[in-house]
Amino acid sequence: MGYSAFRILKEAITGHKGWKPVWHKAEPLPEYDIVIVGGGGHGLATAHYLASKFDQKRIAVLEKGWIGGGNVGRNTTIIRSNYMLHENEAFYEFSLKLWEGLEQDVNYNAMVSQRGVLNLYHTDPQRDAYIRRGNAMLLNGADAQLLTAEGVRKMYPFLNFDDARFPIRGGLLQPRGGTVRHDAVAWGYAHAADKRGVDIIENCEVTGFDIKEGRCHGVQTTRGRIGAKKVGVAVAGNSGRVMAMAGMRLPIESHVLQAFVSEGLKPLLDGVITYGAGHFYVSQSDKGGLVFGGDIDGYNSYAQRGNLPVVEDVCEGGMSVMPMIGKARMLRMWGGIMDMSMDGSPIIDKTHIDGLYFNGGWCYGGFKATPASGYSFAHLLATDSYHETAKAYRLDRFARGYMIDEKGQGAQPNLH
Amino acid sequence: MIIHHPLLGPRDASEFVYLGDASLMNRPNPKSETAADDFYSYQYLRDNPMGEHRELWYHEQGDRSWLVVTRNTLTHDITKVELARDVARAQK
Amino acid sequence: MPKLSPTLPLESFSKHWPGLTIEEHYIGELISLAIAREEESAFKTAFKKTFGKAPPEPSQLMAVKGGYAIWSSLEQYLILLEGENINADKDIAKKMGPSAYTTLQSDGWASIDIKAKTSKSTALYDVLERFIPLNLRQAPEGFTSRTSAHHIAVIVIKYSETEIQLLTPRSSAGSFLESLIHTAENVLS
Amino acid sequence: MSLIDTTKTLNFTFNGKAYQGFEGDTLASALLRNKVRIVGRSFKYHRPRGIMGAGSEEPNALVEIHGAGTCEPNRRATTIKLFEGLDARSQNHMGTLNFDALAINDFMHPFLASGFYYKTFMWPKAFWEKLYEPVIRRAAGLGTLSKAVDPDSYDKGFLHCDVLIIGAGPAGLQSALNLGLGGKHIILADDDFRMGGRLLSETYEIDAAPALTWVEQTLKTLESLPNVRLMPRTAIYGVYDHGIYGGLETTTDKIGIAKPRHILWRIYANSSILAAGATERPIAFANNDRPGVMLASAVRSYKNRFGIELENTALLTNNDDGLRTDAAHIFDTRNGDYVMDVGGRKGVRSVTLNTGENVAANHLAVSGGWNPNVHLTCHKRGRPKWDEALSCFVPDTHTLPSDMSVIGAANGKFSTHGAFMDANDICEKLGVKASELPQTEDAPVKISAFWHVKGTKRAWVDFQNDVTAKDITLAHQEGFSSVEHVKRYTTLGMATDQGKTSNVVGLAVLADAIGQSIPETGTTIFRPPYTPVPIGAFAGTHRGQHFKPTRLTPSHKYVAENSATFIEAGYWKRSQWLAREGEKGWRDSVDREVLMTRNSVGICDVTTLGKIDVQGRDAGKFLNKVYVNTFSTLKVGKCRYGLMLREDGIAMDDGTTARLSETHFVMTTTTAKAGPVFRHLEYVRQCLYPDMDVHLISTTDQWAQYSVAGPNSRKLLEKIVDPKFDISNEAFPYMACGEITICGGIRARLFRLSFSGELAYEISVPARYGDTLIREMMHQGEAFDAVLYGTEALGVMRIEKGHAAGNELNGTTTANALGLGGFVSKKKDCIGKVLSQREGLVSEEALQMVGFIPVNPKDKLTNGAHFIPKGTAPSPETDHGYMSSVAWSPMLKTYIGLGFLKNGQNRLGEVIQASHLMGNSHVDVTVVSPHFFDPKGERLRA
Repeated sequence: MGYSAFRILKEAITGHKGWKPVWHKAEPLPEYDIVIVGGGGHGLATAHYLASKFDQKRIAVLEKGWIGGGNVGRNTTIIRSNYMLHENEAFYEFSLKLWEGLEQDVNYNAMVSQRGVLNLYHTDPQRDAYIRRGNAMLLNGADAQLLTAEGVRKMYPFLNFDDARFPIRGGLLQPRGGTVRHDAVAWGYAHAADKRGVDIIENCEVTGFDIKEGRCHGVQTTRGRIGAKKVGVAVAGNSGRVMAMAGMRLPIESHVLQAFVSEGLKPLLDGVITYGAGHFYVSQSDKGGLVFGGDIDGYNSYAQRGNLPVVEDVCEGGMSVMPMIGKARMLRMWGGIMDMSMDGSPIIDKTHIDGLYFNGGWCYGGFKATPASGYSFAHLLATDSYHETAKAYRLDRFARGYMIDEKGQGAQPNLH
Repeated sequence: MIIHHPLLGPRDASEFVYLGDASLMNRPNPKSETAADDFYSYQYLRDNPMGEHRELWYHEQGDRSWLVVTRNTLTHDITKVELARDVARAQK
Repeated sequence: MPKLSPTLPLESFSKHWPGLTIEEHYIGELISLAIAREEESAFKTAFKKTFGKAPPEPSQLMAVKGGYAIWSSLEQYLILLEGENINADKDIAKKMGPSAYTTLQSDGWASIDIKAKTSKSTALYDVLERFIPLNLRQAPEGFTSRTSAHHIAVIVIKYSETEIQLLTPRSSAGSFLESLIHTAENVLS
Repeated sequence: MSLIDTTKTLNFTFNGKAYQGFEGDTLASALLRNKVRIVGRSFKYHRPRGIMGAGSEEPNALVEIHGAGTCEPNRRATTIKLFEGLDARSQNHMGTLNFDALAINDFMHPFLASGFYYKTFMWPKAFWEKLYEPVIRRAAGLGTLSKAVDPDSYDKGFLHCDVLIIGAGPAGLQSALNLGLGGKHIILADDDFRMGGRLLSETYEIDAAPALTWVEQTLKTLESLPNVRLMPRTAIYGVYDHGIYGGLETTTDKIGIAKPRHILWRIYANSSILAAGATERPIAFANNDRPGVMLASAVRSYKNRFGIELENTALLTNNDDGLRTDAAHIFDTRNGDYVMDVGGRKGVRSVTLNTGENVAANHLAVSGGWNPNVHLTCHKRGRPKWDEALSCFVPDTHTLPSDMSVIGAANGKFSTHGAFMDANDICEKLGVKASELPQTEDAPVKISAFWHVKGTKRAWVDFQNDVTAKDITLAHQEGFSSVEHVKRYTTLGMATDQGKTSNVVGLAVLADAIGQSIPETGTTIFRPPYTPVPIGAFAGTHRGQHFKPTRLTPSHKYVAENSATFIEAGYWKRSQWLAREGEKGWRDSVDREVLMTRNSVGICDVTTLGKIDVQGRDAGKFLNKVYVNTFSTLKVGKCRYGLMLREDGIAMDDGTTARLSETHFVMTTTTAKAGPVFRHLEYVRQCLYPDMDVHLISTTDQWAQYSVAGPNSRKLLEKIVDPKFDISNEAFPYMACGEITICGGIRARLFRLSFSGELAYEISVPARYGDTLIREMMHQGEAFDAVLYGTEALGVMRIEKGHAAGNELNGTTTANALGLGGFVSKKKDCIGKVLSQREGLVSEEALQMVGFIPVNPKDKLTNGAHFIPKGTAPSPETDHGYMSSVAWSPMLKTYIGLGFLKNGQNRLGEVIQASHLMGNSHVDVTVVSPHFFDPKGERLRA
């Protein structure tokens, strides 16, 4: 019997004895058909879709720590599909549609809440860039509206319209954008994959690949060798370290992105707001905390913690765009390891080593991509062909000159 | 973070701007036959190590010098700071 | 015949508190000198001839003939000359010869003087510790350095325990002064 | 010496009811003195909450402070220093504090076990956003954030010291004394408004006198030392890299005062001593959350520090320290006594023991042992280790930051003597002679761990987030067995007290459920900040107009006098247009500015463009490396347009460079790219070609520069330029430059440059003359009806000429795309040359810049529209490019646009659809050359 209100009633009456583990602690088998390296959102989603949409069997997900301990547990929970380039927008709109059906697909409430994402603009060039982006969104079947300053004021009257160094001149709104309870995404996919026989193996760190004559036959781990016909690596910030074990250098740098949450507050902010003249974006969680962030620290780091200048820069942006926020108190700061790519867009591709596939380069946009990344990586692993919406995410695009550069910042990861 | 500038002593890292891996100092020879591949890996591929990393910082709010900083990307400990110009001249 | 007249960046601003004065300081002329490649010794002798001393070390203000000299960057110095002379850089260039490249910078900077009444009053450092990230309280006399304050570039010169000069780019000098006065009000009033 | 001044009464209100306290009271002590028992409601079950602690560990007494038309939520009553007129109110209840409608959740608790919301609310799908979530969100949160602008001011500061001592209890004071007398520059910070730490709340003696006497003397000595800085009410909230610490000073709790409420200190310390003491922990037993159940140390604090006798107190303890508490009844777990239940919904009335005995009591003091405050040792991923004998986590020297040492209770040395010993040891290590050891108590730690009484009723672990022992065991049952999983699934330790009283007890309950020891189960680590920090404090003065600095052009005052409308260009303010009497909209002003300039003469301030002095024997060679075209061949007295690429072959910036002498070039960059280009040039100079003789210095602010454009521009300038300089077309042709003098010998520079496409010059003078020059030129220009024109008119004219600007140089366009392929020198290498030849950048299908004119001249063009071939439905596959710049051309009486079209150069004359789907407008446009106006450039060569 799945999770539902009736199940809660039944268990409540019988003293909660009937609840089973959300996912089982599997022991590693010597051999699988497909091994996914990385028990974060993307790895678990890949396993779920491999089993549920591509009818694959004998799948294992290897996680070096505890599932959901990486970026899926450390982000600011925003989902949206408001990209300018078709190579991205098609993929992220596909992801948003998967989000909309997630609870029913995995029978776990990740609280997908679509209350709108509003990108503020402050100059004519910014407005024009958002018009170009909004039109690209509509071309891909997403929803987009251009609001004037008055339109923004109606939605969020507490924004700074009177005393702004960079006045709010309007905003691009995606009503279907919103937030999702991030932890529940990892647990939900784990729960559904587990139900279809996927082995979820925690505390099992990959320490090397078994590669002979250009083909990958499995991995070495802290819990012994595990054979596999195909190995899919989805380890986000650790991409560089893991693929180095296969002798590969990637167009990726690992950077720290800090995120912040305030003490719990009565509801005052419905959707997600991003500030166009400073590094600040914010939403309010269902528990009442303001979840906000800004830019990456800017230097390579695996430390999962950042430094003060960014904290102050984010709060300066927050105070400038919504001056009521001064009295909210910051409760917790943490950091994730962002796999920043050379054009700000991801890579979902085979490698020159047969049987070894790579998924990474998500910068700080990985959370919203979780379902589509899982689905298209499963498609590639199962069929050896690219999913329609992810065909541009090739590893060799940089050599061929087909960069997918939303911000136009070029080959400098910390500017994306 | 604090970077010990060779000539100016300890300075808050917020005076600096980070570029990336110091391998960017080794610009390939544009005339070699393998120039296209050399420039591709020079511009796009990175070691991206977890551990010691030689990287380029620019002292924008100070003396506008470029520095090669040897820093651990896990602990952030900085073990060496050199003037990029001196490193570049030594490499020539 | 049309006539032009110069204006000061901060229009001779001046404000006084019991223990402290903040006022615009007429900067005189600022010239940037750069050493031509591989002509360090020629430059040093020309510098000694022109200013009476060898070029200064980093972070150390040096009094020279006609004003002061500061090390500003690798192979670059900033000369502060008293008096007004729109062609000061050309005159210096003639004296220094081919070993130096000169650039007129007087109009690029505004200068603000902060003076404490007595060395006992801590007002000077109580204000600056809320404005400049450097350790000016324990810095020696003659200490100079470039950093940023409130997102604006600033060259700090500690002339004495009771007088500190701040040089800041002309275009944002008004913004800089406003922030400095606001901080001083917070600390002193 | 009493810590409360009973001669100074302070009036305050709580939920509108008037009370009185004394100077030296906290809101909590004042409420207890006035016998107020219920102060708040818990987050999930909305059960009544009373004061439990006496410091920042307080999980329950969260109030709102109201004042100056706004309110401050989630303030701990235990850390509010009472002030006259304080208006405090309880929060998080629907209805009154005593009759909270949401208390119904307490009766529904069987259905609200932790994580229940993950397992329901999934059917029917639409109900989540329509019904379930709105109900959950309305009930969520704690205090109310006023939507009014925060009236308080905040400031920031920077401090430097040899040693930062964190915590001014016995250990902190003693090490400050040693180091201070030893001449070290030290800072002693404590988050309480009085220094003394535990000594303020206990009845210890030091050197045979009350401990407070020693505290008083020590503080007097420290205040006399210039190298010591005492910082009360300053919480060290974070430890960052390389000896940087974050401190938050609170000047007052009163809202809306003139001076800053908080100062955010960035402290640079060569080393730090953590002497932050310890926090007592509770024990989990049934209904242990009733108002009146308190930490034993807090009961002693309210008695010894604030002089409040809590009547009829019972004590539950598992250690000797708890026994210091005066109590009518004592239950010691080591003797087998423990509490099974607590009676009294709105406050403790009775206690039920395991013997079944029922004891009447109004307060229950609980001591489950002490947790050293190791939080700051974890901020750089340090992990504390379990000490079985002390039954607590202590700092692990292996994972401590190298420049931090921990002493006193924070290091597990719980006696006052132990604290003094630690302080003296550390000072010796720091090379300072320790002063002689004061005589004081050295009570050993006698404790036997007792965490949790198992039973059917709920036993609270996290009092604020309502996490009970059952929630933790259920989480384990559902497979959440790692500490991090339990925290996220149950929200243990994620409330505003950050788990100070709940983390270790929760870990013990989890360890018991798994059947492992505590160290095997895991360690709890802490993230900054140690205590919550107002976001306003992190912003300091950078808000409103002071968010970023403002850069003004030399002509700012003058154009403001001429009613300029300003636009932001980076940090600069530039005039966008300058309206005149009777002009209704901005289009009227802009059309006039364009027509007057094209027909006579217009003046525009272009100072904001980046100006870089490039000097040296190898300056020409250097410019060859950064520009696609060649500059070493440029003659002295000439300018040349240059296109700069990034190493990936994409256009980075463009601008003209003038050669003033053999070794002196002046480069111009766009306003937005001035900083990045200078940084890039220094990288190329220092890191790639360190042997070149070339030197760079920014001169943007040094020179005021004005564009004087239009057929009469030469006539106007001839009134300004000193006669000995011939600026006729023959003597000073297009792209000439030179040093001249104006207005009787004033030094200046002149360039024959034209962005507008008109006959135009750019004249620059040292910025001191900037204001007076534009006034003089406009005065001389009256004869020609000279106009001031802004960025909007400049935009129209450059689009009419087909010049690429910021919208086109958007970081994704190549030289070919911009129609500048011809500029790229074939002979020499430059930054970006090799990678610009990649397949994707030179393919036929690549985007190329072309011009667009609406087929119907009345149609309006929209920037950001996408080009869709006629007769095909708009889709990603049929998207052939986008519009990048649009303007109404007063010269051609139609809208004109620049944009990028696949294979654009070969599609001139084609009619295509410009689709602005968001505005559902689809305009037919003809693809034309981007050079709409004076394509051969006859005007600028006049």
